[in-house]
Amino acid sequence: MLTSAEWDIVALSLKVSLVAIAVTLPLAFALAWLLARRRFPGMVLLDALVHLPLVLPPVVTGYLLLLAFGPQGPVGSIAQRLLGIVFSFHWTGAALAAAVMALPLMVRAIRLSIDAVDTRLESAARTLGAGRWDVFRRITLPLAAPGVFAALVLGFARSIGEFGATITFASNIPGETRTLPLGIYTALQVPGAEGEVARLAIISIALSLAALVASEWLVRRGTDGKGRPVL
Amino acid sequence: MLTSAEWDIVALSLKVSLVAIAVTLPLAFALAWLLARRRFPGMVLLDALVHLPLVLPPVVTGYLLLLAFGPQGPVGSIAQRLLGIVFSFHWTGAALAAAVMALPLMVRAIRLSIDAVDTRLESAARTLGAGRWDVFRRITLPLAAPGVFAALVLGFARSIGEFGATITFASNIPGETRTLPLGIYTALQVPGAEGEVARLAIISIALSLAALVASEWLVRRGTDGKGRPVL
Amino acid sequence: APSQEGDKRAGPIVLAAASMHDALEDAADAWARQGHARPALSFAASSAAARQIEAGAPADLFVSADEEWMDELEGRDLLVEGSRAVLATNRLVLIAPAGSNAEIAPEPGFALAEALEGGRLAVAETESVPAGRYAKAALVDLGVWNEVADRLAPAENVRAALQLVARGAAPLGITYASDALAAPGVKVLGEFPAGSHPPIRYPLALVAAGGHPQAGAFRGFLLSPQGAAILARHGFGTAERD
Amino acid sequence: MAGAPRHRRQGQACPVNALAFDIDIAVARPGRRIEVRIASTDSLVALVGPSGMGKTSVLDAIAGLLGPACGHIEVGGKRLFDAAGQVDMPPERRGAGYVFQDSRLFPHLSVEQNLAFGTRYADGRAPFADPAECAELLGIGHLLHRRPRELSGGEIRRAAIARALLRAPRFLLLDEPTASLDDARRQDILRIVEQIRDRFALPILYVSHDRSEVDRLAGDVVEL
Amino acid sequence: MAGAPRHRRQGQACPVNALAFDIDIAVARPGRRIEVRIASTDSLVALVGPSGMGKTSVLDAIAGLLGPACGHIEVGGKRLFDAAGQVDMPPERRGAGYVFQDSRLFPHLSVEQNLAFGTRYADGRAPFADPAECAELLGIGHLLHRRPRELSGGEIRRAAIARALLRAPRFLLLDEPTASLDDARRQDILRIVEQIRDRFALPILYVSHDRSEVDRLAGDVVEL
Ligand SMILES: Nc1ncnc2c1ncn2[C@@H]1O[C@H](COP(=O)(O)OP(=O)(O)OP(=O)(O)O)[C@@H](O)[C@H]1O
Ligand SMILES: Nc1ncnc2c1ncn2[C@@H]1O[C@H](COP(=O)(O)OP(=O)(O)OP(=O)(O)O)[C@@H](O)[C@H]1O
Ligand code: MOO
Ligand SMILES: [Mg+2]
Ligand SMILES: [Mg+2]
Repeated sequence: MLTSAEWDIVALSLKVSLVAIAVTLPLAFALAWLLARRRFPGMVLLDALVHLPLVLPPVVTGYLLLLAFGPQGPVGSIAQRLLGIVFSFHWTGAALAAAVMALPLMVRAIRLSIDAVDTRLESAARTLGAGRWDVFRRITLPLAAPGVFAALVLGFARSIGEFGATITFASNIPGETRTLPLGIYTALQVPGAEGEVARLAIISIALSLAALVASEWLVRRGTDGKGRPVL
Repeated sequence: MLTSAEWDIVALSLKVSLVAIAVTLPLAFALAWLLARRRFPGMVLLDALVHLPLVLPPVVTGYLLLLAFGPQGPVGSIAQRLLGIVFSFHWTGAALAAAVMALPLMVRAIRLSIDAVDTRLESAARTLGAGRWDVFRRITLPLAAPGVFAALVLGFARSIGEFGATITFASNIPGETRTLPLGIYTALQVPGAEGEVARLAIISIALSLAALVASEWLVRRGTDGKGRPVL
Repeated sequence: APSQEGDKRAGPIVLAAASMHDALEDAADAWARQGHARPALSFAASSAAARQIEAGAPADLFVSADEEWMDELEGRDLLVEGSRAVLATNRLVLIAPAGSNAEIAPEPGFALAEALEGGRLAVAETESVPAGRYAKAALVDLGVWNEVADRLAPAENVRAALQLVARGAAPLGITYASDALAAPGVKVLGEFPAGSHPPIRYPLALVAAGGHPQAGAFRGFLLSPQGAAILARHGFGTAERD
Repeated sequence: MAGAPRHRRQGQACPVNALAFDIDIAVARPGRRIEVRIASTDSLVALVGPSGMGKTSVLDAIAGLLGPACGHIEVGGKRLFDAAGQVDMPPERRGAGYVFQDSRLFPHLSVEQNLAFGTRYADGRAPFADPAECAELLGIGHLLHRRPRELSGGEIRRAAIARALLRAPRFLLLDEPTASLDDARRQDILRIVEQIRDRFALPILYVSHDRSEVDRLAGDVVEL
Repeated sequence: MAGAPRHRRQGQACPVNALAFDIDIAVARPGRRIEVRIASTDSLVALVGPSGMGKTSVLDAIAGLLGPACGHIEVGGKRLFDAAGQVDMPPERRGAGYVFQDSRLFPHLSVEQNLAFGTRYADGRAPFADPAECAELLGIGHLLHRRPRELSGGEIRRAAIARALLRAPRFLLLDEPTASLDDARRQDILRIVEQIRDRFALPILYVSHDRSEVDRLAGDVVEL
């Protein structure tokens, strides 16, 4: 059905997207919690910073990533020296770009759910002996589960579709950074390659449909069907 | 501070984004309500369709828009004949592209909030004499306000940043469809225009920061500060 | 044009390859100074513009970076017959970051792989983007393609490839001479031999769906000696015109 | 378990169509089937029974929030539900003044807006009192601009009662209205209920665990 | 309004450090300042007063959920709060077994999980009963796998009581625990409270509007 080159693209896209949202999820939750529950100076600035990748054209985000995480960028050079992580022209760069683009969506979704958590339940948990961390883990987090599920769906879909930041920051290297959108873009440049474009687009759609169905299933298992979490 | 050409771009971007989210909001709410509250055949398909612009690379979305809403597309030709609306090379095309890209984000945010609405309150309103529509208007909608605010912020930010679908569908016409991201793209083509790129990027950031601050202010006025609506 | 929404957008609509930005903006200014309505210049990838024309968008003039897309449109009778011409030509150059001390020039069998020193060679995408296809052809012709095929950093377009070099992400890159000319942060190491790749031509043509009364005149202006002078200032050649 | 009238206060033989309540339904709940039969000419009927037996479920069914498996519901001579005759009036047209066991004040509205919520749907029926008067009577006049979250348990209860009364109901469903109220307040509310019973002859279904309340108010007592 | 003990049942003169409750605080609420003084050797003290006077606010302050403006709180010889001495123990270390007026069961947990929630924080204190036994005693043994949303009002109440008891509390705060319970259930619960009072000498603060309950249970009665 798929050619082996297409399989490679699919596998790479999945790897990049899954790593991106797995790494982003805890950060997104922490940011959402901070923004929902704390009042601190610079809060609006942090909020704006999180939203930045949504507002800027992806190509600019990619360019800024290049400046910061490129081999000569302040973060990139440190990451390479201390952690041995290279972003340029590497699938980790594609994952970083996808993560940055998915972050604002994930933060918003989780924040909405945290805002909806009844703080009286958290108080009740504390009188029962649960410290702040336990309250978070046993009450806040599970009650915010609908937001987490939404964040996963949005983040995954956004990662699967991310193009501009990836190609600008991590380039379009087959097997490394040529994810589905980059493959589609490459095909789109050529007259008459609509067939290839359609194949890859259908794969994208199928992937995200699978993710949607899986998430609806998870949500239904994880909630009573009305968005109220059971776990 | 800004040149007059830059002002034009800003004004156009604002017009395009505001029209896009204003038109999309009711549709997004209706879709979110359907997906949250109804079980119907084809529900997963509708859900997937709404998410499509998130999953597909924007360029592909733009291409599909071109096929459907272009002068010879099935929808585009009808819209032109019956309503006199032209999308090609026209700011309405940019607004349509922005709307389509913002839709999935807006639907998700609103859906999260509708899911969190306590249906027992809706029942109570009905025993008090409110029909389905009044319950919706007086209970469901205001209780879902946090999601609506989040939808507006996400939608506006996404619209302000939309690039790929716009340039593919509506082209890059100064004064008509050259929004901020397209302006940035155009400047990026000019050697040594990093200054111009930076200026336009900073305007984008400032706009979204203003939108964020405005929305936080609205949310604070519209809720008790904990995301619980007061209106 | 059926729906020019007239008034506000008085000039013809020109869809042009993004790499022609500076030259065409200058030309449009010059044209406007002669008392004409300034054309509306829309810059995008040639493929995006061509697809819009295919979809029936009422553009007046198309300037492509790529003869393939012009052929495609011509084959579909979307162009005004007889209006196709070569507007400009370009050359391919090897570039490095401004501070680089690399000394290597493109010639048959040149030591490109060694010169990369483990880094990657920034090019436009070699299968789809015109500049990348020319680069690949040249590298194949010079006999070094096999050594560098898996050492490429393919970018979305020529400008992005240029940025990769300017930002030091790639030690070397291949771009058009017109791009490298004005770009800060990069230097030209050498030009690719003209015979090493197919001639680089930027064709233009009137679009059938258009029909702006000034479109033909602006086309003529671009092809005139005055237009050629402007193109030359931006690093394009015009010699190869018929 | 069908509840039969235990004792009557104003019991006389009446024509069937003068019944305040004519209810005979079965409601299904997980692991339990709740059957109840109420046929009473008394306008105030008490519904009593151990916790979890189905009192609230019966009220929900009469209000139209829970579909009975079978049977019929007629209150004040009006057919609200009839499994046989395919009658199933939507909740908003039944005209119930329902004081929920869990109050269900609208969190996004002030107390005042909560009280006023049902007024516009009165269909020309006059409410028993004007809102300000009713709020004073229930001792929540000083709380009108607060939100439900800023109320004490008993204040919430009283606001819920006021909201149900002010909608100009055709009948009342009171699910432990005096729960979490002090004695003085409780007496106030019992007095109000008595007045409505006597002056307006409104059918009232009253759920309570307090024997003395039931004895004082009810004509018929139905035990689940 | 400072409440003074009204009558005592087992009242003897005691050294100060044997006080079950030594509380003297003022709590600010919008438009109202709630002042209360409780100094009692009786392990069960009833807190009574009209609706909205501040009973729940006092319990919240003792549980550590509401900061008093001044004063001190000592329960069972343990200083929980002292404005002067800068003591303000966090709620989770106070060891309260708090039955909230609004129950506050965790909606995402089954009844069983709700009951077990506090057990792990018992710090070696033994609970009064094992969970299954306690659930049976309160008549909710058959509901252990339900979610709170699928319970009746009285069932929710009983689950909330069980949850507070099973956390092996150092003291109990009971805010109208018998509200919305039938007489038989109410007697069960009063009996349990009596047993805990007598057998474990646990300090218990009991809010109720029911005079007979208060008379039966309480040593000291504090009126707000
Ligand atoms: N939403 C629900 N889903 C499933 N079961 C429910 C639900 N609500 C109540 N039940 C069950 O239905 C039965 C009847 O409940 P109902 O609330 O009608 O009792 P009740 O007589 O009002 O009790 P109480 O005096 O405790 O309020 C109980 O066994 C209860 O567990
Ligand atoms: N969250 C809150 N925000 C503001 N005011 C509140 C809040 N909770 C209670 N109040 C007010 O504080 C006062 C005391 O309330 P509290 O709940 O302590 O009373 P209570 O004695 O427990 O009453 P009840 O018997 O009705 O439960 C009341 O006037 C109430 O309106
Ligand atoms: O003009 Mo291009 O299509 O960016 O190389
Ligand atoms: Mg009940
Ligand atoms: Mg209280």
